[in-house]
Amino acid sequence: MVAPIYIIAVALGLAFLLGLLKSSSTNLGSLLMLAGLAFIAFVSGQWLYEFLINGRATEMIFTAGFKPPFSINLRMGMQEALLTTMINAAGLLSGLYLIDTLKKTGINSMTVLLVFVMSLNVIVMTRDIFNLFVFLEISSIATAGLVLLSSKGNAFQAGMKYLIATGIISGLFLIGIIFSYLYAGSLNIDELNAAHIMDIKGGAIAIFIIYVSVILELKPFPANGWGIDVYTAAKPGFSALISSGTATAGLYVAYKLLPLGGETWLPYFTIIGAITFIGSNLMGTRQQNPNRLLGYSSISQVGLLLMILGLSNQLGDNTLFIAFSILISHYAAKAGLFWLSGIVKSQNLEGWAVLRKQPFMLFLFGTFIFALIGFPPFPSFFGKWQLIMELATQENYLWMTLILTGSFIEAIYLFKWLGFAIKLDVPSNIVMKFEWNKYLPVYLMALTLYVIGFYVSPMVEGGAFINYIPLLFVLALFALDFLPVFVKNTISIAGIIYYMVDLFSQLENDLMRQIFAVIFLGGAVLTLMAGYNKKGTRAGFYPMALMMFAGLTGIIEANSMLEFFFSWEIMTAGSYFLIIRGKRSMPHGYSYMLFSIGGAYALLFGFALAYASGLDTTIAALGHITQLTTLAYTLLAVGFMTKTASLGLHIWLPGAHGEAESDVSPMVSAILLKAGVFGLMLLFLYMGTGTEGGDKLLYVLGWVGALTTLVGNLGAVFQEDAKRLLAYSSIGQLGYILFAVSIMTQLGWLAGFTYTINHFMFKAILFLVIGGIVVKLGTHNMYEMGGMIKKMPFSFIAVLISIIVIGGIPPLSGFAGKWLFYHAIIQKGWYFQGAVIFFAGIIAFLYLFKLIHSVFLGQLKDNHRNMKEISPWILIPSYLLIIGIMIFSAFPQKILQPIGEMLSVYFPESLHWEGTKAYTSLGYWDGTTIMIVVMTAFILLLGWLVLMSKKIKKVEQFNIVYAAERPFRPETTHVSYNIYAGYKKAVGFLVTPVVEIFWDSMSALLFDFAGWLRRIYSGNMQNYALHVVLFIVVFYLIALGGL
Amino acid sequence: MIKKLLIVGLLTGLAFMFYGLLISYNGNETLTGLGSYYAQNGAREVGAANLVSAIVVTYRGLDTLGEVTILFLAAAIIGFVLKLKKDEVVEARPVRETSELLTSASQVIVPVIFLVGVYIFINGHLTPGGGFQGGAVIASGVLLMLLANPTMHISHNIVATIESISGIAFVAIGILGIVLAGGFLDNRLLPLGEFGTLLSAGAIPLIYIFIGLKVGAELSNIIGTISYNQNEKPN
Amino acid sequence: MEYIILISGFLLVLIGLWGILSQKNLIKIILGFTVFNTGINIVMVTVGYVKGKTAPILDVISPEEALTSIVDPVPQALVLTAIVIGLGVTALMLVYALKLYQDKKTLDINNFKDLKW
Amino acid sequence: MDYSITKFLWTLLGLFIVLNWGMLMSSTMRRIGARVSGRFGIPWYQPWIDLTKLYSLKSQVSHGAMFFLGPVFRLMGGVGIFLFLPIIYGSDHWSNYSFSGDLILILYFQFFGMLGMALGAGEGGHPHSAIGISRGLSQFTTIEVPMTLAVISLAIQYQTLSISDIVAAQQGGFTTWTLWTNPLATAAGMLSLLGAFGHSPFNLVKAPNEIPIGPPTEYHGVFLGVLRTNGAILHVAEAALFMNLFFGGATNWVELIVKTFLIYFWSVFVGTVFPRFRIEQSVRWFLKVPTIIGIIAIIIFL
Amino acid sequence: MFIAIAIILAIVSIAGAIMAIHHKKLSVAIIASGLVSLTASVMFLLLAAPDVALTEASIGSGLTTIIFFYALNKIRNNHD
Repeated sequence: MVAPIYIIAVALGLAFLLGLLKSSSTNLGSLLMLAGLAFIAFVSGQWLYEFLINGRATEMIFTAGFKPPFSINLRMGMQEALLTTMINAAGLLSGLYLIDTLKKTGINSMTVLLVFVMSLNVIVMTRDIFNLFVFLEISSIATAGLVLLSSKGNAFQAGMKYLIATGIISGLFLIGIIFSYLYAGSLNIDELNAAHIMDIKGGAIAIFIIYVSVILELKPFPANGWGIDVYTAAKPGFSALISSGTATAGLYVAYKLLPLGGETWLPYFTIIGAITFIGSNLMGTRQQNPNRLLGYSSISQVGLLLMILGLSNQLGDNTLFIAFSILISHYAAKAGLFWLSGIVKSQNLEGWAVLRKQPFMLFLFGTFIFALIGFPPFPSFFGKWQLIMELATQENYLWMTLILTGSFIEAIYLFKWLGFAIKLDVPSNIVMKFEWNKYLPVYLMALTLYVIGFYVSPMVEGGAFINYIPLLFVLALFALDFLPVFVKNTISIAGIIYYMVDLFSQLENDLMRQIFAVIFLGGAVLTLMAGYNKKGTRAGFYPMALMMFAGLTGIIEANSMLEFFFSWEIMTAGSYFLIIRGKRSMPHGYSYMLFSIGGAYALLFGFALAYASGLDTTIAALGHITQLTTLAYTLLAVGFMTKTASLGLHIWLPGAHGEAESDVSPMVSAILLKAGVFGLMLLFLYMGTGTEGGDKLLYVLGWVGALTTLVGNLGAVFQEDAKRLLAYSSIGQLGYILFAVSIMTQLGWLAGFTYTINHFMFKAILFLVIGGIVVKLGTHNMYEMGGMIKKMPFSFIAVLISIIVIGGIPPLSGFAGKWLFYHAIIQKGWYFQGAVIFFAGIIAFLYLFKLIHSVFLGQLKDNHRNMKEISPWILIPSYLLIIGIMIFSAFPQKILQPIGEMLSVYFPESLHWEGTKAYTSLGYWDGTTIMIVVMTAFILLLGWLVLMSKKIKKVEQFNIVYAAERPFRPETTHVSYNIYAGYKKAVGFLVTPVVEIFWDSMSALLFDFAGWLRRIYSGNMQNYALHVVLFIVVFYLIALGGL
Repeated sequence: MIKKLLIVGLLTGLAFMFYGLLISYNGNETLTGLGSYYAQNGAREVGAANLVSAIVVTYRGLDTLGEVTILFLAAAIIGFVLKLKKDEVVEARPVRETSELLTSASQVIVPVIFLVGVYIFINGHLTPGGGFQGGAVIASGVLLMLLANPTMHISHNIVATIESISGIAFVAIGILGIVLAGGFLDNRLLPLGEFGTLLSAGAIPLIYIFIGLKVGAELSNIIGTISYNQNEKPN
Repeated sequence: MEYIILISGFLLVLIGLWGILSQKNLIKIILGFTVFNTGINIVMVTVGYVKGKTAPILDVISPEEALTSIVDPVPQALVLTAIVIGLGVTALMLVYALKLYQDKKTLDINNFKDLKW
Repeated sequence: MDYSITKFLWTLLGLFIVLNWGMLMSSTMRRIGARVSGRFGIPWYQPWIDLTKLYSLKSQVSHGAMFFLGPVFRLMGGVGIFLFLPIIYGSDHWSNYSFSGDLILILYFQFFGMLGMALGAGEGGHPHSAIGISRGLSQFTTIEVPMTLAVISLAIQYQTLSISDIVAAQQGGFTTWTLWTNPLATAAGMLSLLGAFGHSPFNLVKAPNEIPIGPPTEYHGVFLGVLRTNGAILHVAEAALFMNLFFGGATNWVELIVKTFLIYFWSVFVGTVFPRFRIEQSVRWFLKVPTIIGIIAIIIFL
Repeated sequence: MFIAIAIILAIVSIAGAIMAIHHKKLSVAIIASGLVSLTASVMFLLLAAPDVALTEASIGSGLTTIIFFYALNKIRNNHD
């Protein structure tokens, strides 16, 4: 065991030794520096190992051989070992990363770096407040010096700003130290903490000064312009170290000093943390420079951690876990991002598209972004989960709201950035050169995130049961990404089928989950089959698709809320990547992600309230929410409704589904939307009826569902883009489902299930086929198509059957839904909603006709004369689904009766079966008979016509009577563009994009506010110093003004 | 103007805070806390007559090491800052001829100044003064040399070598403290000797020598770097 | 006496801050810092002062006598460190100011706003 | 559930009666219309002549499979409504196949023929087909709104959606008809009927003058014969549906003939009085007057 | 006696500080700030802190002032 004191001794000794070297021997110097950094990393790592594995007791280091408080002592415990290991690892990697720059600037800069890292170690370890001051000064000076590694002219300005601000802060810190010494008679932090000098006025002020200095060192918003500029001006390699190292150490200082003032000071930490978290994130939304953006993001994360420290008395034993998991995510992700920034070398966010040249780096970039936002499986996910749960237990809703709001704002700019990287044109002027010393640190940080995430997950209640097997499969596909499509497709399908079989054995007696398992995994197999017609490797598609399916599976399997939320987020991440693959998908993927995250936070809030109600982590906790019951249910419903794209939350869907790739659209439409349905169903089952708030909520949701249907269907009517039309149609269909489920009777739920199953089948067919046609014809615009029935008869039949189902026309299964629906409505007494829904249902015919007519009927276009039928790989799954529709249509009772029995556990029976005939108190319906009658009659009538027909003459395309002359150009005779102009005149006001306008103005408001606010960052260093003083005075007047 | 008013307002706020500190300060009647411990035990434990030195070098030796490091850092940073953009053309004034008197006087006085500096840091454990003060005095000697001969180029190598070696020695003594005595920078690795004599207080004089040398070298280095740059001739 | 010195120390701190916050010339701002630091040093030493006692330099080892005769050595030790640190920072600031001056040929603080927002 | 041959034959007979009555009714209406405007009009047997002529025409032009299937779908739509409607109350023979489903089934089966026709005409490739269909669909969406409201009102009133039960509830004399017990629903329903029959003022869809060509021209010969057949059946079936819902149903064929004639006459009568609406006018009109009446019809039952 | 000295020192130091900040000539301002340090070092003597006094005198008023002058000089050089 190497004693921790050698961290200081060796680092300083080496630093002094470096001064002996000739200024030309930079190679030797850099070797020595790296050796020094490696050594201190080794020492701290070895202590961490001791504590983790051998459970060693905390070690105290007494300098000069005297016991504290008479001499300075250092502490090496679990926490210190962990943090110093983090700092030293970042230091070592930064040193490696910066090696070329350091060699260029000379040995002095190496010395400074070495001393800097050492000082951070001491800041963490020391238990003496003046010693803390000295080493804080060292780190400040070293920071101001290392900024200059950047050859940019503004580095001096940044350094100067930093020196001025920290000069003021440290001066005041001294006053605080000396007065706390006066009253406590000690400089030892532990003794100071025990001294309770808060009661003396001077002591209270001394504590205030110490606190304000420590907080200011953390660069709280808005007194942090000097810190931001350092992030911006410094070499990214060094910014990484400030962000991961300095922030870590600074936070630990705050943590060490927490007991100094006792609980009365905690709220101030929380408030300042919250302001910093939200304010800095707001600033982040307006940044174009990646380094500055990362700077704001870093500070915001520190704000969040400060908040957590301030809440430590409420979080109890969990504080450290929460803080650590968020800290480590921030640490690794921010370091990784800064290092990446140094590799990309772009001064604006758009330039990051160059990452696409190296997909693996893009993957890492995504990893860091997701880790920062708090997606699974990264540690911050578990930290945030636990944080929100604990806060809810303490009924601390304000902080929960602020934390989630801040996180959301952070997502706004981080995902914009990620979107740029994924979608924008690769800039030609930026070259990414492979340098192992720059790439390796990035790899390691990403690896850290995964490993730590896996490691911390069992520490959260319920986290031990998270099923990582599907994720491992996803990972395997990442590794196999170089293989051709055919192989990967087969592997994926085989894997899913295997898992489905396995899953079914676990889901016995749970019909609801079985149904969704079929939709999710069966749907996965069918939609993946369409992938066989793709060529090449289709890089990145399979891992993402499978990630989405893994998430979906997880939702079904989940027993605890944590598992559910974990899978929910995995699904969101996977689907985001799938959606954004489309050619013009960037804005749509972005809005999808923002709505998803907003929804996820609503869910999180709801889960937290459920957890707080009974400290129950299972999903069943949703059944007995006693804290803010109505709000909890509303939030959960809203969370799920973002996925079902209900009115108000639907604006992401048309673009996201419309612009996605041809086989992604069916995945995200037919399958993914059902995740929201599943969630809503779970929620409503646990919620039950009869609770006052719940019933009101259901009533509102009923209306929302009805209006969603109306808006969705109307929106579809006026589309000229085939896929968008289908997307709007999905909104409408999901509105039906929401409405049906909200009815909360057996009939309503049966209708809901019928719609769910139907929508799954027909929307998969439609998106597959229409998607295939769109690709084949090279246009989304329906008015540029036409006459495809001759070229693609199989597609036509598939689409025809689908639209009959959508329309609810007997005898196909769509009618089953309609029938159940109206009976449910009338039994429930929701007449007007029913009328709206019915109206919407007829409107559906408008778009259905438009779709099939514009694409398949009318005049064939000249440039499409040589078109062939779409790929059999698209038609096969479509026809398999048609078989499904036919079975469901002919034997609805076979499927609906078991569902009804399952539902009768939860609801009073309102439907009974006699053979194939269903009865309600209002009427009856016999799907099988209808099928027989209609089919018989149809065949007879067809026979009648065939019998009566004489010689039928086939005519040429233009053989129509058209104003006494025959037209020759198909364009003039294919009436398809804006065919519902008259209708638009009459009811078009209903499709005014009110919701879009609302969200647009919300975001404009946010950006304008951020733009206004950021004017405080005037760039004038004196103003920044003024901010610091202002911060102190305002804080003082608030905290102690009355004293 | 508004800004000035704001500043005045803020300073008033700070004054308000200081006023709070002031009114709760009653002046110390007796020695309490840490101070009383050092007063009672410092001399016995460490063996230095000058308790400030005892604290600076031994009890709070780590601070002192940090402090030396800060100067070292400052020197290093100034070193590489002024090295940056070396090719920049600096218009220097023609160097004024120094008077004969100053030149010859400096040749006499500088060694004396150095001696005084050394005296101050060697006796740091007995009398007021110590490594920093002595170092500062040595630096002023260097300064005088520079004044006497502005074109003189202080040999970076010599200064840096002194600086580094004394720094390393400082750390090495600290480590020896762990090996031979109670902990890092423990002065008792050498016998405490007879109280009040030059060779007492264990390793304090030794440490102070290195601190003095180091501080002197660092300060000289800073001054030298700045002045060297100043006198750089355009070429 | 110590009150007067303490007050003047605090006043120096405030004057120094006034200089830092109000002056436009970088050199003046740095001068403000030295005044500010001097004020802090005065405050610190004053806090360690014990009425009517002498410097913490002992003639003989005599715990009882030492206890009653000397002022608190700890703040003095701290100030020693602080002074040296202050010098380091001041020197560094001056060099930065020099560099800024070379860059823009001005010392006016309002001219160094390349980084903002 | 009776799938026997006898049942089938009885239904076929009913269909035959309805077809002939439908043709007679249409010629009568046209005569009345002609008389009102001072013309002589067609002979009452004109539809039979037309139909015979159409079915025996030798020339037949097809644009493709869907074009061919369109009329079949259309006829199936009309026949289907008849099949699922208990046409004579209390009669086993004439209840057809109404045991398959209730009122909801009939409401939705209306779309069957419409859709088929639309698709068939669409394949014809004639631009006016698309225009006509788009107008028809547009208008249809709003026609159905008052109809739905009326049906909901009835469902609340009678607590059933079974047509037989609705008719049963109206037995007991003239005053127990829905017309009197729920006049608002009846009003809404009858206004909706105007649109459904597509007479003036809601006949822009067929637009006999502005669009003289289109589906009726593209479809000729046997196809047109099938369409005409359907027209006759559909008119009677629709009228019979309204009769069942609002006017006490019919217990025998005579009652049926009288009531359906009056219902049909109502639509023609209105048509001769009002000028034709443009499409957005009719859409707006249906969303105003009849819809409000329908809403009130529900409110009074809440 | 001590009080009188303290008052004088306080007045001098504050006057010096104000001059250091407000005097138009930089060289005078630098000297004034050196004066502040010097008075401070006398105050330290009064406060029974000879070590600090020595340090303040040599470093605060001595070296710091000189470094300022060097910097100033350099700026002037640049200025020409």
